[in-house]
Amino acid sequence: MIKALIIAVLVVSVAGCSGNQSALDVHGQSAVALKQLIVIMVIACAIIWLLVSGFLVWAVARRREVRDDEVTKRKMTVGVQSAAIATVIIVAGLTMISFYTTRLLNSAADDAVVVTVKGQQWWWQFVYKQDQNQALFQTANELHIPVGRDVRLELESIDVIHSFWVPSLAGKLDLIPGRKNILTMRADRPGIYRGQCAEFCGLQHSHMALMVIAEEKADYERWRMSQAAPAREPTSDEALAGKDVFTARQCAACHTIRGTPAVGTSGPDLTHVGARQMIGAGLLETTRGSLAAWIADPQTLKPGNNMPLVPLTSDELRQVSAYLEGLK
Amino acid sequence: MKERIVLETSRLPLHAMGMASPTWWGTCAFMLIEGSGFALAIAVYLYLMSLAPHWPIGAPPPDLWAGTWLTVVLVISVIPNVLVSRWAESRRLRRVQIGLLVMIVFGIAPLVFRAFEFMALHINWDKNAYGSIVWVLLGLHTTHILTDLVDTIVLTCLMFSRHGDNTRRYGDVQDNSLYWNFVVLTWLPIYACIYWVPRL
Amino acid sequence: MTSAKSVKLAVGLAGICLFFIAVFIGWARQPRQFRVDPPIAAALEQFRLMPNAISGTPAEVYFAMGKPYESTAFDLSQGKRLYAWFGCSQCHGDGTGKTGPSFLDGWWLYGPSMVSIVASIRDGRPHGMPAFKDEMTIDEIWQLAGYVKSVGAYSTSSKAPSRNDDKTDRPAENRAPAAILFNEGPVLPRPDQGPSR
Amino acid sequence: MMGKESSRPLLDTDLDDVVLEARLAKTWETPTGFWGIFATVDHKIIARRYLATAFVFLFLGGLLALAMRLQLSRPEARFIGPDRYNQIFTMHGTNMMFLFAVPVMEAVAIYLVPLMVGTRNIAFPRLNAYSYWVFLFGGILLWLSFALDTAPDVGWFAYVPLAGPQYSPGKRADLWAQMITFTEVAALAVAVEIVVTVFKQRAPGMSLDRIPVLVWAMLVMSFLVILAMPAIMFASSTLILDRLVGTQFYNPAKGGDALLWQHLFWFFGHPEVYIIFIPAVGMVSTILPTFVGRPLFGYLALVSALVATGILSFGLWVHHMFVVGLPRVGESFFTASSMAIALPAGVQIFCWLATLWAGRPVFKTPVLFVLGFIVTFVMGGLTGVMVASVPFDTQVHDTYFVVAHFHYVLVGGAVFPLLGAVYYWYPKICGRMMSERLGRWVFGLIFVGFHLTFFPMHILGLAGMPRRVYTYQPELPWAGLNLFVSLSSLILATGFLLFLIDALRSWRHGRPAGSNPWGASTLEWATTSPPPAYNFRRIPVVSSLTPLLDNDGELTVAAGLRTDRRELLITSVVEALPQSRESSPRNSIWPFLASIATSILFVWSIFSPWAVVWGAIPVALALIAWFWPKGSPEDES
Repeated sequence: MIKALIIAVLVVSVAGCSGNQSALDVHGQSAVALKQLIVIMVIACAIIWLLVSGFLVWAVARRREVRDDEVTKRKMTVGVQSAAIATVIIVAGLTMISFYTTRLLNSAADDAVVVTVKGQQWWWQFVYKQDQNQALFQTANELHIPVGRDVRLELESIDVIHSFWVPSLAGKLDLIPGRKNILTMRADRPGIYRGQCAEFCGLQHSHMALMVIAEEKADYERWRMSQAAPAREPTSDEALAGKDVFTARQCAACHTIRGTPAVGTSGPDLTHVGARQMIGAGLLETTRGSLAAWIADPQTLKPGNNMPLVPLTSDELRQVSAYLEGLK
Repeated sequence: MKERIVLETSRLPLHAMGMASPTWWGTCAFMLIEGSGFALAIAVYLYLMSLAPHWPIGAPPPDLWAGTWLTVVLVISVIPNVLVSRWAESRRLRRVQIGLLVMIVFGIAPLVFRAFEFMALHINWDKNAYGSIVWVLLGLHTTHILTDLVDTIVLTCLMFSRHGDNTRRYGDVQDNSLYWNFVVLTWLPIYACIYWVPRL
Repeated sequence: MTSAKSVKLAVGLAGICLFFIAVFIGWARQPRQFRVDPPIAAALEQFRLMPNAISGTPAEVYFAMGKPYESTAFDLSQGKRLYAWFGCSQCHGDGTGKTGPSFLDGWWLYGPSMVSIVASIRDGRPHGMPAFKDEMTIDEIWQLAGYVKSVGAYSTSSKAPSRNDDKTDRPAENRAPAAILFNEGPVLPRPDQGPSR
Repeated sequence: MMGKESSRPLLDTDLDDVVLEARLAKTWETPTGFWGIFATVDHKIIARRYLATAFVFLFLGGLLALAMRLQLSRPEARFIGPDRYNQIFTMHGTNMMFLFAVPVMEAVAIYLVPLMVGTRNIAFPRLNAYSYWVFLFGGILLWLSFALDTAPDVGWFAYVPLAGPQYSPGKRADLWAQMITFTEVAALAVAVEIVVTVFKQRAPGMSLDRIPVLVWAMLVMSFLVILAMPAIMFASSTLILDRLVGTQFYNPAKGGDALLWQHLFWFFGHPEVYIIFIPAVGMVSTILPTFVGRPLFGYLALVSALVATGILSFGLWVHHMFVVGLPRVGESFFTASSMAIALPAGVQIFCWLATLWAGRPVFKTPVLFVLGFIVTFVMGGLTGVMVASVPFDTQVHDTYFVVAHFHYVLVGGAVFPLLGAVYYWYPKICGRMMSERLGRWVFGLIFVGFHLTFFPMHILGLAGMPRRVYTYQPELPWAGLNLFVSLSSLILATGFLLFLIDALRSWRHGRPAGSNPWGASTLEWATTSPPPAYNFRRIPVVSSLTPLLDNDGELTVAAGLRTDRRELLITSVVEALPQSRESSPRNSIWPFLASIATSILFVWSIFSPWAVVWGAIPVALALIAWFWPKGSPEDES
C-alpha cells in the first residue's frame, strides 16, 4: 500500500525540483506527450499492483479452513478467468494508449532547422547545414535551436554506437555506424536542456553530455551569425601570445580555429569555444580556470579520452587559456 | 515408505530400438540444436543480402558444378544409409559392416567436392560480409560432414570388434544413419541458399 | 569419508591459491596507461641517435616502463588511430606504400628499431617525410612507431590491432600481413641502406 | 542371457529390502577419493557441485555489485577508474547471467528432475559430468581474466562495433565471447539430458497430465535453451572470427551491419531471461501447495501458461532495440507481442492467488519467499508492460528505470523463488533442516534491502540517469538517491551473507530432517534425505499427480530390475508405458579428460584459428575413448 503512494508522490514531486535532465521535467513537444503517457501508465500499473497485493494480503490473512469442494473450485475458476480477461483488456488498453502516443510524435515539418549530429568517442559534433544565406559551420557539445520550430537532427556515428537523448525535449535515438537516423525535436519554452549519451560507448561514456539551448528566434539568428564568423582577433597581448602558442604547438594538429592556421579536424572546432557553456562534453563550466585545468591535464579529468597531455610551461598555459576564453 | 509391487518388468528387453531408445531422442535433440543453428546462419545470409545494394558483393555467384556434384553424391548416399539402418534393425552384422564401409566412402567423397567448392566461391572470407557468411555456411556444413564421417569410422571399427553383435550397437548404427540423413537434409537449403539465391 | 573430505579441501585450496596468484599477476601487470607523466614524456625525448641518424639508444625510461609501446594492445590500437588521424595513409597508403615507402616489404630505409622509426616521425626524413615534432606529443609518436612496426609483422600476434571497420583490404596487423602479402617480385635495384634515393 | 534359469542374475523382486539396498548401493555407489571426484556420474553429486559453484559465482558477482555501488555513492567519486569500472559492470552482468542464473536453474533441474519423475539417474550421465567441468572451466577463464585485469569491458551484451575488432583492443572481448561458448556447451548438454530424462525415463503411469509442474517448467526451459543458445553461439563465434581472422560480419563499410549483432544477441537474450524465470514458476507452483494444505489450483492453466510463455518469448526480442531507429510498424508489432506475454504471467499469478485464497498458508520461510516473489514480480512485470510501449521506452531505455525493472523480474522473479527452493529442498539434499529463525531474518533483510535498493532506481531512471556510467556530475540531482541506494544495498548484502551462514551452518548443525519434513506430495520426498545413490529401491508406479498422498501412504512400485548392473526403466513419451530396461553408464574419467581437451581447444582458439584444426584431435580421441564400450555389464544387451 505504502509503495503505491510513494510512486504517486515521487512521480509528481520529481517533476518540480529535478535538474534539467529528467523525463518528467518536460519542455519539448514530444517530451510532453511522453510524460503524459508515463504518468498514465505508472498510475494504472500502481493501481493494478495495489489490487493484486491487496488481494494477496486479504487471501493470506483470512485464516479460514482449507476448502476444496466444488463450490470453491467453481468460484476460483470464475475468479481466475475474469482476472485473465481483465488483464487482456488492460493490456490492450495500454497498447492502444502507446500506439496513440506514437502517432502523436509526428515527423518534422519541412521548414525545420536541419543539423547533422556526429557522435564520436566521447563528444558531440553539430554541423549546421547551409541554407539560403547562412554559411556552413560546426560546433561541439552545444546545440542551439529556435523555440517553437521543428529541428530535424540527422544522427550519424563516426565510431561506435551512441544514443542522442535530451529527456526534457524528446525520447532517445541511437547513432549507428553505417546508418542514418532522423530525430525530430521542438522546444516549447526557451531554456538550457542537458542531454547525455545513453548507449554504453566505452571509457568515457559517463562524460559525453550535451547542452541544448532553446532561444527566441532573434537570439538564435544572432547566435548563428556569430558562429558563422571566423574567430575573433585576440585583444590582449597575452591572448596574442596564446594564439602563437596554439598554432605553433600540437593543438593546431587536431583543432580548427577558423581564421587561423589551425586546421586540424580530429578534435572539436574551437572557433567560438569561449561562448560555450561547458567544455569536455559537459565536464566543466567554461571559465579561464577550467580551460587551463583541462589543457594542463585532460587525462586526469577525463581518463582515456583522446586528447593528449601537451607539456606547456605555466605562462604558455596562461596565454593559451586566455586566448581560448577570448574566442567568444 | 512401505512398498507394494504392482508391476513386473523382468520380461522387458534390455534395449529397445528406434523411438524407444534414449540415444535416439538424444540424437534428435542435438539435431534440433544444429538445425536451429543452420536455420540462423541462413537467416543471417538473407539478412545481409537484404542490406546489400547488389548481391553477391564484389564476386560472381559461385560456380555450380562442384556444389551440384556434392549434392548429387549426398542424395545418392541416402540409399545405402537407409539400407544400413534396415540391416541394423534386423541385426545382420555382416551386411551392416559392409554397409558402414560404403558409408565411409560416401562420407569422404563429398569432402573432395567440398575442397573445389571453396575455390568455386571466387571470394575470400575476409573480403566482405558475403565472403564471410558463405565461408561460415560452408565451414559449418563441412564440420558437420567431418564429425559424422569420424562417427561412421569409429562405428565401423566397433562393428568389426568383439562388441559388435549387440542390440545397443545396432541402435548406435541406426542413430548414426539418422544423423547422416540430417546432414544431407541440412545441406539442401544451404545449397539452394549459396548457389541459387544469388542467381534469382 | 575423510579422504574425500581432504581431496575436496585440496581441490578447494588449489582453486583459491590459483585465484590469488592471478590477482598478484594482475596487480603486477601494468594497467592501461592513459596518462604519461610529463617527466616521463620528457625522458622519452632523450634518445641519442647515431651520426647518420639511422639508429640509436632509446631512453632509459623506455626499458624501465617495460617497452610498452610495442607490446601492449592498447598502445598499438592508439597508434593505429593516430595513423589514421595524422593522415599517414596519404603517402604510405594502408602500409603497402604509395609515394612513401611500404612497411610490408621488410625493408626499413632507416633500420627497423623503434628508435629510428621514432626519429623518422619526430624529426622527419629527406625526400618528403615531414617532422611531426610539433604535431604529436612524444608518447603519441612512440605509440605510432610501435604500430608502424606491427604493420610489417611476419608472425601473428595477439597484441597487434585487428581489422578496421572501414574499406581497407590489407589483412589486419594481427594476421601477419607481411607474411601474407610477401612476394619477392623483381629484384629492384635497392639502394644500400642509408638516406640516399 | 535371460533364458538360462540357473545363473539368472538376481532380480530385485525376490530380495528383501535390506539385502536389496546393500546390493544396489554396491552397484550404484561412487567411490571416494580422487577417482570418485573426477569420474562420478551420479546426478546428485554433480548437481550439488553445480549448485555450490553457481552460488560461489553469485557471491562473487554480489561483491562486484557492492564495488559498483561504492563508486556510484558520491558524484565524481574516484574509488574506481573508468577502465576497471567497465570491467566490473561487464563482469557483474556476464557472471550473473551466464555463470549463476542459467547454471543454478539447470542444477536444480539436474538434482530434482530424475527424483521427481521417479528414475535412478539422469539420461546421459557422463554428458552431465562433462557439462559441469566445461561450465567450471568457463567460469575460471572469466574470473582469471578479471584477476589479470584483462576482463571484458564491453557490457554483458558486447554491442558491436565497441566490442568489435577496431574499438576493443587486446583479447578482452574474445575472452567474453569464448566464455559464452563454454557456458553454452554446458547449458545445451544439460538441456538435452533433461528433455530425454523427462520424455523417456518417467515412472510408469506418469502420463503427461501427472507430470509435476516443476518438471514441466524444466522441460520448457530445456527447449528454450535448445532453440535459443545457437543464436548466441553463432553471434559469439562470428565476433571472434571478425576479431581474429578479419571476417566482415559486423563491418558496415564491407556489407556487414552493427544491428545484425543486436538481432542475434537479443533473439537469444530474451528467451535467456525466460530460461531463468520459467523454472522459478515451477518452484513456486511446487512450494505453494505444500504449505497451503490443498493441491495447486489450475494445473492445466499453469502448464499451458508455461508453454505459452516459452513460445511467445521468441517473438519479442526487438523490444530491446526500440531506440535503434527501426521502422515504426516493426516496433508496434513488438510492442503488441511484448504486452501479450504479460497474459500468461498474469494467469500464473492468478492461479497462485486462488490457491492461496482457498487454503490456509503456514508461514514457513519458503512461503515467505513465495509471497515476497509475488509482490516483487508483479511490480517487475508491470514495469515490463510499461517498457514494452515504444514511446515509453524511448524515455527510459538504457536508464536506471530499466536496471530497476530487470532486477525486479530477475532477483524478484527468479532469485526469491530460488532462495525459497533452497530452504524447501535443502533437507532433501543435505538431510538437515535450515533454521526457521535465521530464515525469517534472511527473508526480512533481503526483501527490505531489495526494495530499498532497487525501487529508487525507477526514480533515478526517470530523472535521466543513464546505465553503465562510472560516475555522474555533482550538479545533477542524483547524488542523494544514489547514496541512499548504495547504503541500502548493504542491507541486501547482509541478507545474502546471513543466508550463506545459515546454509553452511545447517550443513552440520541443522535439525536432522526425515524423508518428508514438509509433508509434500511429489516423488522426491519418497526417498530418504539425502537420497541413496540409486534414488529408489524399486522404480515407483504413479497413478495420480500426488503419488505420496494416494493409496494411503503406500508407494506402488515396479519390480524386476537387475541389481548387478545399473538399470532403469524406459517408458513411452505420452502414457509412460514401460518399454525397456535400459542400462545407465558407470563412472568414467573420460568426460573429465574430454572437457580438458575441449577447454584447451576453446582457449587456444582465442589466439590462433589453427587451434580449431589441431585442438580438435585430442577432443575426438577423448570422445572416442568415452564412447568405446568397456565390456562392463552395462554394455551387454
